Amino acid sequence: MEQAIQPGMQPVATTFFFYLLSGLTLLSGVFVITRKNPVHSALALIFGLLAQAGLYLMLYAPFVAGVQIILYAGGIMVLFLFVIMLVNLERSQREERFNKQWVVGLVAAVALGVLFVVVYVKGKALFPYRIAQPLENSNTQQIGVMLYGQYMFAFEIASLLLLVAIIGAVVMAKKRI
Amino acid sequence: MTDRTMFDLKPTDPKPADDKYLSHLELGEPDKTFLDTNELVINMGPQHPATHGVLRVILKLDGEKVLGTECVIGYLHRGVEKIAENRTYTMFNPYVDRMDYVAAVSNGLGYCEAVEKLLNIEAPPRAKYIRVILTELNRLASHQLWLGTHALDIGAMTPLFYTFRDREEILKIFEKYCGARLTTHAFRIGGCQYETYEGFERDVVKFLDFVPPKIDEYEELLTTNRIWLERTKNVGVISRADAIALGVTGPVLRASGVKWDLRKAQPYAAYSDFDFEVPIGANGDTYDRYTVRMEEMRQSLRIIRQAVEKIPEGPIMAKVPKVMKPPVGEIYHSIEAPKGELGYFIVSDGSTQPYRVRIRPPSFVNLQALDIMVRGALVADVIAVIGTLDIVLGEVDR
Amino acid sequence: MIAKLKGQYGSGICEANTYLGQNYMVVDPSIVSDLLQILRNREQFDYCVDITAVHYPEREKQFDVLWILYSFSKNERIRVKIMIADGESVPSAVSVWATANWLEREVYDMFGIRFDGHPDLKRILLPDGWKGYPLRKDYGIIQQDQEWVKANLGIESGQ
Amino acid sequence: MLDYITSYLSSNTTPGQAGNVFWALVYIMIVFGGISVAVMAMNWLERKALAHFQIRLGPMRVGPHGLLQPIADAIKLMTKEDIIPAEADKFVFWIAPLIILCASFAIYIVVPFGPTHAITDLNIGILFMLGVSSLSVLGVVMAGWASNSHYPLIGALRSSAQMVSYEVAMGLAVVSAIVMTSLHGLGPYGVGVGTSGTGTLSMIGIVQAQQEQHVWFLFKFFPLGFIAFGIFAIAMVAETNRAPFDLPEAESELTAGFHTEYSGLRWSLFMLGEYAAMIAVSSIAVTLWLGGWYRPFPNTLTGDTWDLVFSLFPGLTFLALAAIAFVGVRRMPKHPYFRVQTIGLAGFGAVLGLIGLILFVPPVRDRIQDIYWFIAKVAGFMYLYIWYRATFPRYRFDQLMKVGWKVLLPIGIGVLILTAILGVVL
Repeated sequence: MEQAIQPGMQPVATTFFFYLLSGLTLLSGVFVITRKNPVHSALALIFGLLAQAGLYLMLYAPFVAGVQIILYAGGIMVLFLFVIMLVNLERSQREERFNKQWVVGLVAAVALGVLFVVVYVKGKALFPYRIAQPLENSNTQQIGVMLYGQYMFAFEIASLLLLVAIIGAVVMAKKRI
Repeated sequence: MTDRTMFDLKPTDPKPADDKYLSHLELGEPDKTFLDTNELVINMGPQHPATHGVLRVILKLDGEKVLGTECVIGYLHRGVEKIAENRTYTMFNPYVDRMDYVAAVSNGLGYCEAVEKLLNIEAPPRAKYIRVILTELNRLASHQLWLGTHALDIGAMTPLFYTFRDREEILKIFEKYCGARLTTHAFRIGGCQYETYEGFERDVVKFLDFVPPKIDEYEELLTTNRIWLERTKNVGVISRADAIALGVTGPVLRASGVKWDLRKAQPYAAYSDFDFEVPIGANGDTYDRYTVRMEEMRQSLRIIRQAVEKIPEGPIMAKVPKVMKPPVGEIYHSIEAPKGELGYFIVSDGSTQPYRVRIRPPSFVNLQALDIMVRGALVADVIAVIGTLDIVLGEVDR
Repeated sequence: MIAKLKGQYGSGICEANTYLGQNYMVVDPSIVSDLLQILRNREQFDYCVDITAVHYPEREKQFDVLWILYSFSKNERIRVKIMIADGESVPSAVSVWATANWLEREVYDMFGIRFDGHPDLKRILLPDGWKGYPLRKDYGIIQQDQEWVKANLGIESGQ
Repeated sequence: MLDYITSYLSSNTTPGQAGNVFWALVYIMIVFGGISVAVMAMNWLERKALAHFQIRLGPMRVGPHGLLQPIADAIKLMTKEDIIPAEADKFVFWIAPLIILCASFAIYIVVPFGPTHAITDLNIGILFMLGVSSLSVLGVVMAGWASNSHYPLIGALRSSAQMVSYEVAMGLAVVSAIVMTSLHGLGPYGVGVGTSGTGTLSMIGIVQAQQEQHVWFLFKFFPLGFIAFGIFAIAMVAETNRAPFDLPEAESELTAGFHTEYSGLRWSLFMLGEYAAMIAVSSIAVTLWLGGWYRPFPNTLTGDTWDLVFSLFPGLTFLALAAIAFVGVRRMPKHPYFRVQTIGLAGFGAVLGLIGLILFVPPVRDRIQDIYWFIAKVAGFMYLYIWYRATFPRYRFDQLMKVGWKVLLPIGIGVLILTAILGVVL
C-alpha cells in the first residue's frame, strides 16, 4: 500500500482481464449466431464489440478502443437494432434459422483452422515474443500522422467509397428527389 | 397479411401449428420483402393526456405521417336531449351547464333566450346587460383555459399556470354572483335570478384593469417564440371553403378568413349596444386561430367595459308565468359561444315539458374538421390541432 | 325565393311560413335532394347549421327530418322539413355539405333514420353494438341495452 | 495512515494515472455518491424553481419547503410495485435502464473536478466521453422495443434518431475545442497569449491548455469559440432529451415515450440516468469552454489578495444559503403545527452555515477551490435546463431534425474549418 503512489502505468491483473475479455468476446459471438431473436443477437454483438474495445485498451491503443465504441457499439449497432426492430420478426422467426450449407461451412471452418494452426506454429518465429510497447500518449498522434501521411491515398479512397454509399442510400430510399 | 402491423413485434406463438419451419417462399407473399413498410394504426385515447377528455382518435400512420384519422366519440354521452324531454323547461336549465362545462354561462344564455323566444317574452335590459357581462367573462375564462391547455400540449408548461391564475379571478366573480364557480346556472328563463351583489361592478372593473397586462404576458411567452411559430404556423390549415363546407364556427371559422360572428350578424342579448371588432385570420392555420382567440379576449374586455359603464337600472326578471307552457311551435336560437355557434332547436307541444330539444354543439361540428386538418401532418400536429379546435368532450358527446 | 321555388316544384313545397321570425318550409321527401342542392348552389345557403329529427309516434309519418341552413351572404336562416314514415330513408346531404356527415350519423344513431348515399353510416355517440334508438319517444328514459351492458361492462345494469 | 492520506493529497496526479486502485475506488465512491446526491438535489431544485417560474410553490409538505421531498420520492419509487408487461421481452426490459445508468455514470470517470480530482485522466478523455454517452441510445432503443407497445417504440425511434443526429453536431463542436488546444493564435481580439504546445484529447489537458493560453475557449477566436459552444449547448440539451427537445418523452403525445411501461425502481433508474447525464454533459461543456475548475481570471487577477478574495467564495456561498434558510425560518408560520418544520429548517440553515465556516479554514479553503468553481459553473447549466423547460414549447420531430442537420451541422463544420484556418494564419 505504501508504495502504491508512483507515476507511470501499473498493469493491473492483465492476464485476468485478457482472458475475461476474450471469453466475453467468444461467448457473445456464440450467442450472436445461436439466438433465435435477432434483437438478442444484436445485443450480444454489442457486448462482443465492447469486450473487443477492452482488448484494444489492453494493447495500449485507446484511440482505436474509443473509435470502436463510438462507431460500432454506438453508431452502427444502433442502426442495426433499428432495422431489426422494424422488420417483421414474426415472419423471420418462422423461417429456417440455418441454411444447412454444411459443405461450404465445413470448408470455411477447415481453412480457418489450418490458418490458425499455421500461425500458431510459425507465429513464434514471425512475431517477436513481445512487441515493443508504443507509448500510450503518442498512440493517437501516431495514428493521425499515419492516416494523413503514409496512407493518405487509401484514406481518401475510403472516404470516397463512403460518399458513394451515402448517395446510393439516398437514391434508394427516396422515391422522388 | 393479417391485421398485425410491423409494430407487433413479438408473436404470441412464433411456431406454426404443425411445428415446421418454412422458407420465406413457402410463407407466401414472395414479392413482399422485409423492406416494405406497413401502415401503423395507433390508438390515441380515450385516456391520453392530450385529447382533452375521453376523445379517442384512431390514427393511421406511415412512420410519423398521418394518413387518416377516425374519431370515436360518445364516451361521455349522457343523453342530455333525452333528459330534456322528461323535464320541464325550468328544470332542464341547469343541465345545459354540464355540456360545455368550461363555458357554462354561455350554454345557459342560449337556452334561456331560446325558451324566451318560444314564450314570446323578453328579458329586461338590466338582465340583458348582466348576461352580457357574465357571458363575456366566461368567454375569457374559456379562452384562457384553452390557451393554457393548448400551450401545454405543444410543450410550453408555463402559460397554463398563468392562465389559471387569471381565470381564478373570473371564477371568483362568478362565485360571488351566484355561488357556483363552474356550472353556474346563472340565468333563468326571463332574466336573471339574482341581482348583482354589492360591489359587483367594482370587482369587474378591477378585473378589467388587472387582466390586459396578463394577456400581454401570455403573448410575450408565445406570440413571437420561434418554436411556437414553427409549431403552429401552417399546421392544421383549413381553407375558407372547407371551413364553410364543414360547418365549423367560432374562432376556427374566423381564422380562415370569414368575418362572421353571431354577436354581430344576428345580435342577441344586448350585443347590438356595444362596439367591438371581430378579429379574423388569413391562413386558417393554428397560429391564426391562436391570434384570433387572443384578440377575442381583448374584445371581450372591451365589451365588458362598455357594459359595466352603461348598465341600466331596473328589474332583472320579466313577467314569466309560474307554469311555463309555451305555445305549440318550433324555435331555433343560436348564440356565439366561445367555441362557435351554439344552437338550441326546441319543439313545444304546448305542455310544460319540451317535446324535443336539439342542441347544436359547436365542438361536435368543429371536431369533424380534425380529419382534413391533420391529413399529411405529423403525429405532433394532431395534438396541436386537437388543442386548437378547442373541443370540450362534454359538449361533443352531450 | 319561395315563390321561385314554388314555381319550380309546385305542390312539392307543402308549406312555407314564418314562425316567431324564423322561416321554414315543409317539403315533400321526393324533392328534398334537389331542393337542398338548389338552396346550396343557387340560393347560397352555404352553411348547414344542423340536421336533426323529431319523432311523433302517433302520426302516420312518424318522423320530421330538419335541415337548418344559413347563408353568409344573406345573413338568413331557413329550416327545411320533411316528414317520413318509420323505415323510410332520406337522401344524404354529405355531397352538398361535408358537415352533414356526422350530423346524419347522429340522427341515425338517435332515431334510426337511414340516409341513402352516406359514406359511413354507423353509430356515433352510442357504442356500435347498441340496440334501440334512444331519442324515439317509445324509448324510455331509463331504458338501456341490458345485453350490451352485461356483455361489455360486466355489470347487471348501468343504473 | 494519516501520512498516507496527506501524501496523497499533496500528489499531483489522478488516482487512475497513478495506478492506485485504493484511491481510485475511493474517488469512484465519492463521485458516484456525490452525483446521486446531486441528482436528488437537482430534482428538488427543478421542482422548486419550475414552480416559482409558474407562480406555484412546488413541494412544501415533506420537510420545510419540501426539502425532504426527493427522499420521500425515492422511498416511494423503491417500494412501488415493479410491473413488467406480460408481453415484454423480460431480459431486454430488465437490462435497458441499467445500460442507460451505466452509460451516464461512466462519463464521470474522465470528468476533472480539479487538477487531481478526477478518477482518471484518460488521454482520449473526450473521445471516451463521446463514445460512452452514445451508448445510452442503446438503452433507450432497447427499452422502447422491449416494452412491446406502440408509444414506447415510437418514443425510442424518435429518441435514437435524435440522439444519433445531435451527436454529430456535438462531435463537431467538440472537435473545434480540441483543435483550439493545439492552436495558439490570439484571435481577432487578441485575447490570450501565444504559447507552444501540442493538442490533447485529455480532459485535464484541455483545461490546462485554456489556462496556458490565458483564455476560455468560449472566447477564443471570438466569435468562433462562442458559436461552437452554442452548438454544443444546444446539442447537449437534445442529447439528454430535455425540453425543448424532449420529444422522446413528449407527455402530451407519447404519454411518456420510451419509458411508458416502466414503473417503480426501474423508472427511477431512467430518471437517475437522465439527470446524471445532464450533469455530465454540463461538466463536459464547462471543461471544454468555460475553463473547467479554474476560477474566473486566474491569469489577470493574480496575487495574494485576489487569491484570498476568490478563495472566500465557497464559504460565502454557503453562508448566503444559510442566510436564506434563516430568512425562511423567520417567515415560517408561528403555529404549533409548523414547529417541527421550523426547527428542521433552522437546523438545516445551521448545518449550511457550519459548512460555510469550515470552508473558511485555510487548508480546506485552498483545496475546495477547484471543485467549488467547477460545480458553480455546472450549476449554471443546470439552471439553464430548468429555465428552458419553463419557457419553451416543444419542437416537432421534423423541425428537430432540421435544426440538427441543416443548421447545427453546417455551422459546426464551418466553425471547425475556420478555427483551423485562423489557428494556422494567426
